[in-house]
Amino acid sequence: MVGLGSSSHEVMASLVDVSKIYANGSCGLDRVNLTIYKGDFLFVTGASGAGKSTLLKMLYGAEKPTTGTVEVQGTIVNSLTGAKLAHLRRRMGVVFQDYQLIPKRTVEENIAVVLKAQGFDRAEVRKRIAPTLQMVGLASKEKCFPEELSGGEQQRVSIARAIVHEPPLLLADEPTGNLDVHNAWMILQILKKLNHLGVTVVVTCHNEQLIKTFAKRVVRVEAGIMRELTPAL
Amino acid sequence: MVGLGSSSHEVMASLVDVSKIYANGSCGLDRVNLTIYKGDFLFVTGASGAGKSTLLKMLYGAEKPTTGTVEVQGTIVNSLTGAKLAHLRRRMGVVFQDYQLIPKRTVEENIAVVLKAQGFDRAEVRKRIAPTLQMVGLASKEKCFPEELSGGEQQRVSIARAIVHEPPLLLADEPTGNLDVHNAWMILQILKKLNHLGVTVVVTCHNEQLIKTFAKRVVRVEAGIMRELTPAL
Amino acid sequence: MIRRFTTQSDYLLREALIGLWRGGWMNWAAISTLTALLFLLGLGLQVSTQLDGALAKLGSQLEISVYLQPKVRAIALEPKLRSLPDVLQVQSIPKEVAWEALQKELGVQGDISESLGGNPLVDTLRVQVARPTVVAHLAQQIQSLQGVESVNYGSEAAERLGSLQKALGWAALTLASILGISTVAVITTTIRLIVLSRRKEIEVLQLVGATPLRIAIPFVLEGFALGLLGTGFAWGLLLVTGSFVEQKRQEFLPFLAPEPIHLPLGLILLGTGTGLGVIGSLLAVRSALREN
Amino acid sequence: MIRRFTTQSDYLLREALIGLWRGGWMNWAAISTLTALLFLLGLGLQVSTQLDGALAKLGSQLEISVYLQPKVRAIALEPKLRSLPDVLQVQSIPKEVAWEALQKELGVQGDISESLGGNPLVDTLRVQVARPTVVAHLAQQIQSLQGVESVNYGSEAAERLGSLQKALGWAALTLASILGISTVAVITTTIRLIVLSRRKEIEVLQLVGATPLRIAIPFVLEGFALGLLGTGFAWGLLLVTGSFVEQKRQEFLPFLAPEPIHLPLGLILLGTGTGLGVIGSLLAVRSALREN
Ligand SMILES: Nc1ncnc2c1ncn2[C@@H]1O[C@H](COP(=O)(O)OP(=O)(O)OP(=O)(O)O)[C@@H](O)[C@H]1O
Ligand SMILES: Nc1ncnc2c1ncn2[C@@H]1O[C@H](COP(=O)(O)OP(=O)(O)OP(=O)(O)O)[C@@H](O)[C@H]1O
Ligand SMILES: [Mg+2]
Ligand SMILES: [Mg+2]
Repeated sequence: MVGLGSSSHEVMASLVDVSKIYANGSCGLDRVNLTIYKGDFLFVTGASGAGKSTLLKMLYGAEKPTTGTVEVQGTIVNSLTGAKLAHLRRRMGVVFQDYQLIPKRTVEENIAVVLKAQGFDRAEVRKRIAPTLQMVGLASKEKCFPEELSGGEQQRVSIARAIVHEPPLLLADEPTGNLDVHNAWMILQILKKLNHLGVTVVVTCHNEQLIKTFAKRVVRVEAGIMRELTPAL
Repeated sequence: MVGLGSSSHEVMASLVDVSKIYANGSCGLDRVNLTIYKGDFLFVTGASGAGKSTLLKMLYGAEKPTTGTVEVQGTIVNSLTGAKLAHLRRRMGVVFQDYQLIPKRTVEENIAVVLKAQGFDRAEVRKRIAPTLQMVGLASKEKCFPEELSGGEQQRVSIARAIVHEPPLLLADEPTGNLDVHNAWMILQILKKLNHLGVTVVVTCHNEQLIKTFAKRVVRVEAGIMRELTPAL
Repeated sequence: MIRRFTTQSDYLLREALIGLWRGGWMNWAAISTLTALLFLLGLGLQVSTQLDGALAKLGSQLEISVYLQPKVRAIALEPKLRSLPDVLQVQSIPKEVAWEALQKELGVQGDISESLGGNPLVDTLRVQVARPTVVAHLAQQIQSLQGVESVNYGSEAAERLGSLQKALGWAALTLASILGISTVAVITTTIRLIVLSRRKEIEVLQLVGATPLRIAIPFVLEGFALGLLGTGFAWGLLLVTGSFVEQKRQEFLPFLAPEPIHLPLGLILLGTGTGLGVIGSLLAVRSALREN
Repeated sequence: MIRRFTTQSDYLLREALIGLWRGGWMNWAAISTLTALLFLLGLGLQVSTQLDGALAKLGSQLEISVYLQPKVRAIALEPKLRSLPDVLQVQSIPKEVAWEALQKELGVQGDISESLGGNPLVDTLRVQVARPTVVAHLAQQIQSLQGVESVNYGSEAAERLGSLQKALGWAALTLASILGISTVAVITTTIRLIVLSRRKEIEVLQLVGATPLRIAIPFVLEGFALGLLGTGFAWGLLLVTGSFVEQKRQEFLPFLAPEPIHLPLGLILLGTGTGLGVIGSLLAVRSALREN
């Protein structure tokens, strides 16, 4: 890994000529080319429905590209399924736009599933959860069920789950959509710190203020077509 | 109704000494007093988990106050259930923070349920849906299912459903959380126009920019305690 | 008002249909379990009436032989026996006839009664009884009549058939109640699960101001339709099985007259099926309405 | 590696238990339907063996009377008859014995055979048959033997019992297959619905990098546990019903020896229950994994 917090020219992920047409004919992405380098802190902006989430879904393999090639951490994601896809996903953390929390499990358990899936033992799991919850300001909510949390609190649980296993690649889809300015700032500080520690971070975000403050690299998606706003360094 | 777009001194809704302690001991609201006048355009701000959604839930009767009285459009909401609560809800529109769309119904059907529940006939229903979807910029998505929409598009469906029956009271919980600046601006323009037509609007919002631009009256909730920022006129 | 009513009924019916249509495999699950259980129920009822009929028939071929005292003539007792309850038919056999038959059987030429000091036999009567369960009792009654020397009713066979019938009655009752209970359990569960899978819909409808009644009606209609379909399939299966069994019967038990599958059975199944569908839906939707 | 394995088994077991615990009424629905159906299955099997036994017993009391030609002696044919298949016992009745009995019955004093020109009767044999189904065939076989004048085997009764047994065999087979099919349908449906209610969990687990196998195992364990519990309850119910039926039997059918509920039946139910639980879970979880 090259110097903390700075992009190297090692490739973390790349999309080559990727298009995505959904089954109902909607266009998600239109011939997108993007290279994400190790250590990048990349912001993706664009109007609602432009294709930002689709871009991230390509990277974590939730949708398959209609054409083109998606490569992440040296693996072609296109046709990955089952155990292989699972193993790739363990090497990334994802904050989902709709949180994706398990309804009947407590906050603690929701975060633990990631660690358990990766084979951490119980002591290690316990050791990691408390500080992570602390970090996102939810120390007192560990025994709550998702439906007992406010929108922003649920969002922060999703963030905690994405970073608890210290993945080398972090994908965050609107991680601050339901957060007040103070909390949003705090979360982005955390992401920035992770980036400094060598984690590659991709964030979709609407908030111009936050982008201005934190972005090192920004791309904009417009109706599926991608444009680089800040050139990669 | 007194002059378009200006608050009268007729009361639309009021909370008197309302506290809400949830079953697990969390404090949602702490002795809140608030009077909402007809024609108000009220913004509610506050940190994540402060109690904004709880305040709105009191107004549409999704949660009962632990102590105090909630009155909306001349009806005490506290102990309202069944058909009576349903009739009250028909006289308001609510944008839910988590959208609350019906998964297996198309956008069109999701919006139609409100009208059908109120006994509009089929021609009337059809006549109203298209212009409302047009208004929120989703004219082409009427046959889509919610899971085929982006986060922001779902949010706009929820907004369309809240305004389609032209309710005299509109409650919107973070209606722009997943929207880009342009769309957020557009939505708030719509709310403002409705307010001008005499609709009382209560919006929770984090975005300082938007609040500065649109607010006529702002209250802030902090850990359940409410404070008036802009005095009611 | 009337306009409003027709608009609403239109919506409610449509919603029920859409619900059925979109329910997909969940509906098939409900219909198929309902079918299976109603079929079993119907089968149980049918088999029990069938067995009842068959046993009654076997029983009706049973008879009591009544041996009279030496000087008493059969003709004298015949009317009395005929008047007893559950007696189907009475046949007198004068001792002369019996003696002739015996002699023929033994291959005796000429009349040997003289060498025996007269006809050694007595008059007998054959009494046909309606139901096997009463044979023993009736025999006892006849035994106590004046002029009767002894009775013989193949006691073992008659009793066995009678108690077999009773036992089968018990078994049928037990089976029917178990099946009934499982049907209720399965159908409530299934409909509850259908409601569960549409809980979000119920929640949203409540939030946008639909009254509980309005939310419940399409589900109840759906439950009714599921019950109807389940009953229909079960009835069809029963008819098919019936004709198959009838075929087997002709092969194995040709002496039993068939007991046709009759309409009352269909009505029982229809009532059970649709009743369960409607009640199941009501309970399920009510609990879902409460939860939100 | 071993450490990893024990950690994972620990998690998987715990998750299965938590799943069971949190599943609540859904589990009870699954267990109760499984119980009901396994109970019916067990009952069906038990009743069919019971009836088989009972009929065999009734049948074994059947016998063929063999009347020999005037000059042929019973003793001569006895070994031949004994050697035939399905023959349980053979009893010779010399004509002298029969004649004496007849004379006694008719109340004749002294020997009248002289006046008849000798004993008019023939030697007879009574052949006890093992199974009612073979009586007719055996009788035919005996009829064709040399020295046999005629046979008599109460043909109707024997045939009826035999065909009743065959028919009951058919009915049992049909019922068992219907019950089997409904059990499979209900259990797959129920487990599929359990999985459905936890679809979000499966989806999330997939999204955070759990392998399909790891996701499936707790569900399969749960299915196994449900099957186990269902079987246990069904077995208990069967024992209770068994003792109840036994009581009724002593009341109504005291001549039938009881056929005790035996372990193989339990093993059949156990296999069916747990097998269905596991297979149902596997299929359900696999389809859920596919969908996401
Ligand atoms: N599963 C799907 N099936 C069909 N169309 C889809 C699906 N998911 C997304 N789309 C469509 O693809 C386009 C891009 O969606 P995407 O979710 O990527 O937007 P987005 O940029 O994330 O928007 P937002 O900011 O509102 O979340 C939208 O027009 C959307 O309607
Ligand atoms: N159903 C519930 N049961 C228990 N506690 C709850 C429940 N709903 C909310 N709370 C708690 O009450 C407090 C206020 O929640 P509320 O949803 O009103 O916050 P909010 O201001 O809307 O926050 P956000 O901006 O994140 O949506 C929070 O601490 C939350 O954890
Ligand atoms: Mg998105
Ligand atoms: Mg909120």
